[in-house]
Amino acid sequence: MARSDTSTRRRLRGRAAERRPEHLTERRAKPPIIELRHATKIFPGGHVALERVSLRVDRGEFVFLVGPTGCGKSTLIKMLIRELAPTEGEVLIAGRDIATISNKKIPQLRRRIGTVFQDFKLLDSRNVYDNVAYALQVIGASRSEIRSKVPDALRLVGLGDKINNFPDQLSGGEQQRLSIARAFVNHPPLLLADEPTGNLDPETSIGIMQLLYRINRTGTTVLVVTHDREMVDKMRRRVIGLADGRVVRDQSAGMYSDDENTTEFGLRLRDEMGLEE
Amino acid sequence: MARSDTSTRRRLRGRAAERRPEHLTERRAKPPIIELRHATKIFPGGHVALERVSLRVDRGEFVFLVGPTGCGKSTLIKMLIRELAPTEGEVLIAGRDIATISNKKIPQLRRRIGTVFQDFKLLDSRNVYDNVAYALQVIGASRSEIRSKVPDALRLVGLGDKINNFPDQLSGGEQQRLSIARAFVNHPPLLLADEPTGNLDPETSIGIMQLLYRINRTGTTVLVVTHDREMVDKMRRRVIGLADGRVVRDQSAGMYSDDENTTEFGLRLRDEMGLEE
Amino acid sequence: MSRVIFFIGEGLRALRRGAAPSLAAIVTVAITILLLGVLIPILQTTGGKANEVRDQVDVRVFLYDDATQSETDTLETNIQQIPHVESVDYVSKQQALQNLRDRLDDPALVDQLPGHRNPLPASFEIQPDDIDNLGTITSALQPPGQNGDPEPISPAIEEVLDSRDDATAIASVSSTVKIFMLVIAALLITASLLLVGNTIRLSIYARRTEVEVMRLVGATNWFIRWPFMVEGLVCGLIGGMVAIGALLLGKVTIVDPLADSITLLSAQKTTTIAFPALMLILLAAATVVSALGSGFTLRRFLKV
Amino acid sequence: MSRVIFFIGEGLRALRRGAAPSLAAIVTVAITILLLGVLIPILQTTGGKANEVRDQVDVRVFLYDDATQSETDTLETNIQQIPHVESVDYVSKQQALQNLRDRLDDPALVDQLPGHRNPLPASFEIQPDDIDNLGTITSALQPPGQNGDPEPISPAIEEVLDSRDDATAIASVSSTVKIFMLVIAALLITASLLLVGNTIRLSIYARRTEVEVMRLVGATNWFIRWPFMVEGLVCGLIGGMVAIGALLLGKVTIVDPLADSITLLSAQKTTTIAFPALMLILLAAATVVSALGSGFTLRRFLKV
Ligand SMILES: Nc1ncnc2c1ncn2[C@@H]1O[C@H](COP(=O)(O)OP(=O)(O)OP(=O)(O)O)[C@@H](O)[C@H]1O
Ligand SMILES: Nc1ncnc2c1ncn2[C@@H]1O[C@H](COP(=O)(O)OP(=O)(O)OP(=O)(O)O)[C@@H](O)[C@H]1O
Ligand SMILES: [Mg+2]
Ligand SMILES: [Mg+2]
Repeated sequence: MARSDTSTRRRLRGRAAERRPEHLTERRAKPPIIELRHATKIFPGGHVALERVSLRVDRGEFVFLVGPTGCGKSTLIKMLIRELAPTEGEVLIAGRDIATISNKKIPQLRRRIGTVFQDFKLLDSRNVYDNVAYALQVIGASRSEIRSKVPDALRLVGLGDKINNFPDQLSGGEQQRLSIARAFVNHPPLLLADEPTGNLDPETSIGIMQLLYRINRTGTTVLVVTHDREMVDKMRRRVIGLADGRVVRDQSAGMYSDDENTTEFGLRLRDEMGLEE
Repeated sequence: MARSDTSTRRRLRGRAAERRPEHLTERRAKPPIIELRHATKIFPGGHVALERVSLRVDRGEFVFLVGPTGCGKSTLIKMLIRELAPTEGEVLIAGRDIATISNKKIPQLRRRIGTVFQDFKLLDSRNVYDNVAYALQVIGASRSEIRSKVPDALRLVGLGDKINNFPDQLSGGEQQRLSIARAFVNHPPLLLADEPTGNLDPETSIGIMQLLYRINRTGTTVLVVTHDREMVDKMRRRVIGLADGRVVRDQSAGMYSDDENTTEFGLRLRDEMGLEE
Repeated sequence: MSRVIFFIGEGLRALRRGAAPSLAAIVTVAITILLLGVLIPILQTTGGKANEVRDQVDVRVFLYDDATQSETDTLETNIQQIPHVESVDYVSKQQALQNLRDRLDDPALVDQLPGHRNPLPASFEIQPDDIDNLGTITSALQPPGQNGDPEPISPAIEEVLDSRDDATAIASVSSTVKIFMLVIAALLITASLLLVGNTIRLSIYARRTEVEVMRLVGATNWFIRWPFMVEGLVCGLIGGMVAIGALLLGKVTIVDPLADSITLLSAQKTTTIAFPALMLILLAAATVVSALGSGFTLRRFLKV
Repeated sequence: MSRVIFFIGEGLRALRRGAAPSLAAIVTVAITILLLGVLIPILQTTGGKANEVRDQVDVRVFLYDDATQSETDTLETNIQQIPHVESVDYVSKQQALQNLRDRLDDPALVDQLPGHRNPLPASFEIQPDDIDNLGTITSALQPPGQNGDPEPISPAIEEVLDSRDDATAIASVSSTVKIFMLVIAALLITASLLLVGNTIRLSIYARRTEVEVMRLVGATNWFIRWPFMVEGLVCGLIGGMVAIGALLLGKVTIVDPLADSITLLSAQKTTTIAFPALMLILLAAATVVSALGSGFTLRRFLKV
């Protein structure tokens, strides 16, 4: 995976260093990047997927969202990009109630949020390269920008040699990583990942978590839905627990050093999860 | 999950008791239910997904297939139901080279193999009930049989109250369980499950594993692809490891008592994985 | 039996949900049937006209105005005995004038023949059994006399005229018109088949993943195909009925009121198929084509 | 600019892969254009015939066979001075016979007027400026005399005849034929639009999940729409060109050789659009309709 690609990693770390002060000092001054106020989602048919959920996620945070199957995690993610509208309550992104955004401006919102969908949502008629490139094309990136960023992103998720495969020529895990690459390629300020490691083996999962951690250290807020309890335990980041559509746990699990760098982080994870590097 | 449904469980266990002797005594006399002989799969484009894989799985076994992402696990599964044909070598099911089966007879083969697909492969225009019913309809089951078996299967995977939802109205985990219910509803002698717990929380995963174990105890051969190393370690069943398209490990992890019943099995798993019942 | 019910239920599933693919199939069937229902009768009428022209090839025996009744009667009997004569019609002077009047766009022209003199002679119109036997009949009416010139077989005969020269021209025109109409009809029917087939193909393509899944869970090809064929059949039936409803409406509200004033429309020849029969044929065709089309197209997606 | 290149590249993507939806669109466009290209000229010719009939409404002044040249000349001058007269044509006896011959299906009938007597009178054909002024002209030619009966303005006049009675009938027939042709043309064009729209709709439906994904990763509606419109445009262009190629082939190999023998085909009136112009119009229509159709249909799938 990314281990071989030291140049990109150095570049990312450099950025992080530049931005760090701003995001640390101003964090509390700005509105939270995600805020839910008593958000409720009742599906046609009457099923209550979310019930008066209130939560805040600040800029630069790394948050896990956990909970049993069918408890409403994906519904919450979908509400954040307005794929679904809340039946009641408000969803605010960067302080703005997204229900007030006009339909024409919704693409702008979505471009600033990278999303890893649980079912990947790849473009079947495009190959791996073009799938990732599309996320840059929609924001009007230049050809040269696309040519430099896309291969980088693909190398980071370990798909550097699958550039010409179409989605139906990829394994489940490869599709998942493609979806991840597309989500972060345009450096969005907010990254939502719905079970990004469900189809990955533990070693690759750690690589992906390490990547998400590194992205987080560049200032990006990261929200990860996962069932991987071990990973959640070991990463020592904030955990929001849902059950039956309600928030049942929200703990900013302490004792983690904010300045642990990505390599140290990866080593610790591998060590604690009993994987030899 | 299934815990509440004692009657079904008793029924299943009863069957297991009846069949047990036959399948224990005759196991070695019959040809292995799965046999690969130097099976190689090279995709158009030149990627070698499987390279001279040879393995045997006997009737009644419970086997895990593990390996890093993209190592060829799903390709192997697809070859067993002849969704893909091997480029070289042979794939035998119950002693018969499936390359010799005529196209018209392939459905017969597939009906006797229950498959949980990694991408679920649900019928989008049918609701939960009809998706499961379809697997019975193709084998020509009577309406009354369908009416009795389908709700049972759905209850066993915990979807008893989602009968009228369409696949796009289900959470990821629910879709996965629907796929599982469809795979075993017609009691096939061979069950292939490609990452059946990738989208499930640990508690539900154990429930599903418990279900697979119970199905195995009725005489069904079960092959499970998984990334859940913890589960593999704890279940103490045979593990076949793939890496880069080759078998790198095949250990019939000893020390498991063949007669552990399903409840004991579940309790032990929960206990060892640190989940309170 | 319960199989049959199952297949029918399955076939109606997409329709019950109002799924786009079945609606598209219905629309295409309805439109093509509507077009065929409008254009085929028009082509038939035109083709009928061409046939009429072909029927007009005959031998005419013009009589002197002073021919006696007995001369005329004898002549008729003689003519009837000539081989290859299919029918003989006596056309009186009045009848001849009336015919001329009928065949002119502007009948007033005939009425205005000044002084109402009738310049047209009486005649026999002889239909040959085949257009090629015109010559034989003509020679039988005027066998060569002693000096080699043709001699009429009766003194009542002023002149014998066959349309032999025109015959070839008319025969070729009428057959080109008919070929032309047949080409257009063939084009229409081919086009309809292609359009319906195309839509069916696309409508199954839109559901190819479902078909693939069915194969993978062990459905046989026919098990998958029957419901699609039932659906195709029902779509064809609905589309056909919609079209025929529109056609009947159009016939009653537009064509029938006009039929009196336009001869083209009222000239329903025996060669043209009756309207109800045509509708039935179209409905049956729509149903069969879309059912078979569905079954046939599916083959491509049943390879998994 | 690089945007435009991107959209064009994207639009051609499906075509390059030979994807079923674009092929289906091409087939439908090709077939409908082919049908229109065959049927519109036929409708135009028929409509032209109806116009011809309408032009035939006139006033005829029949002259005595013994009218002198000077009488005739004076009369012609007088007629030209009558209000509402658009044109006057002198038709001699020979001309009248020739006309009759031309208007009969079977010209031989006229040749056989026995003894080659010409029973038809010479006449003036007067075209009114409007079909409604027939009466005025007739009265001007025959003002009521002392006893109240109409008195012809010249001794050469045997009879004055206007087609006033027929006029209404002809006017109504010719306009019904034209309305009928217009109805069929409208039906054809509507049907073509529906067929193409239907196919486009289904072809986008087959790719609705892709459109949905594009929306979800932040593509604006126009960003999604442009490539589809380019694809529609190219499909329309290809389909149109295929059809026009087939039409040209058909024209050269089938219609042109027949044109000599069938007057219907050679009777290209000034009112009918020339063949190349029609082809261009059809091609443009195909292109525009499928491009706009694609853009328009997409709306339904851009709601996510
Ligand atoms: N369109 C819908 N209509 C009705 N019910 C729905 C719909 N979508 C989701 N649901 C229900 O809402 C509940 C929450 O779904 P959601 O996808 O948010 O679960 P989840 O927490 O993501 O679960 P998983 O871990 O299995 O992905 C589920 O019980 C699901 O059945
Ligand atoms: N149709 C195809 N054409 C080319 N390459 C393919 C095709 N299908 C799969 N592959 C490649 O074959 C390899 C094995 O794929 P497979 O789906 O078997 O992996 P897997 O072991 O199931 O992985 P995962 O755990 O991620 O699901 C992958 O590298 C994949 O890219
Ligand atoms: Mg989910
Ligand atoms: Mg796989």
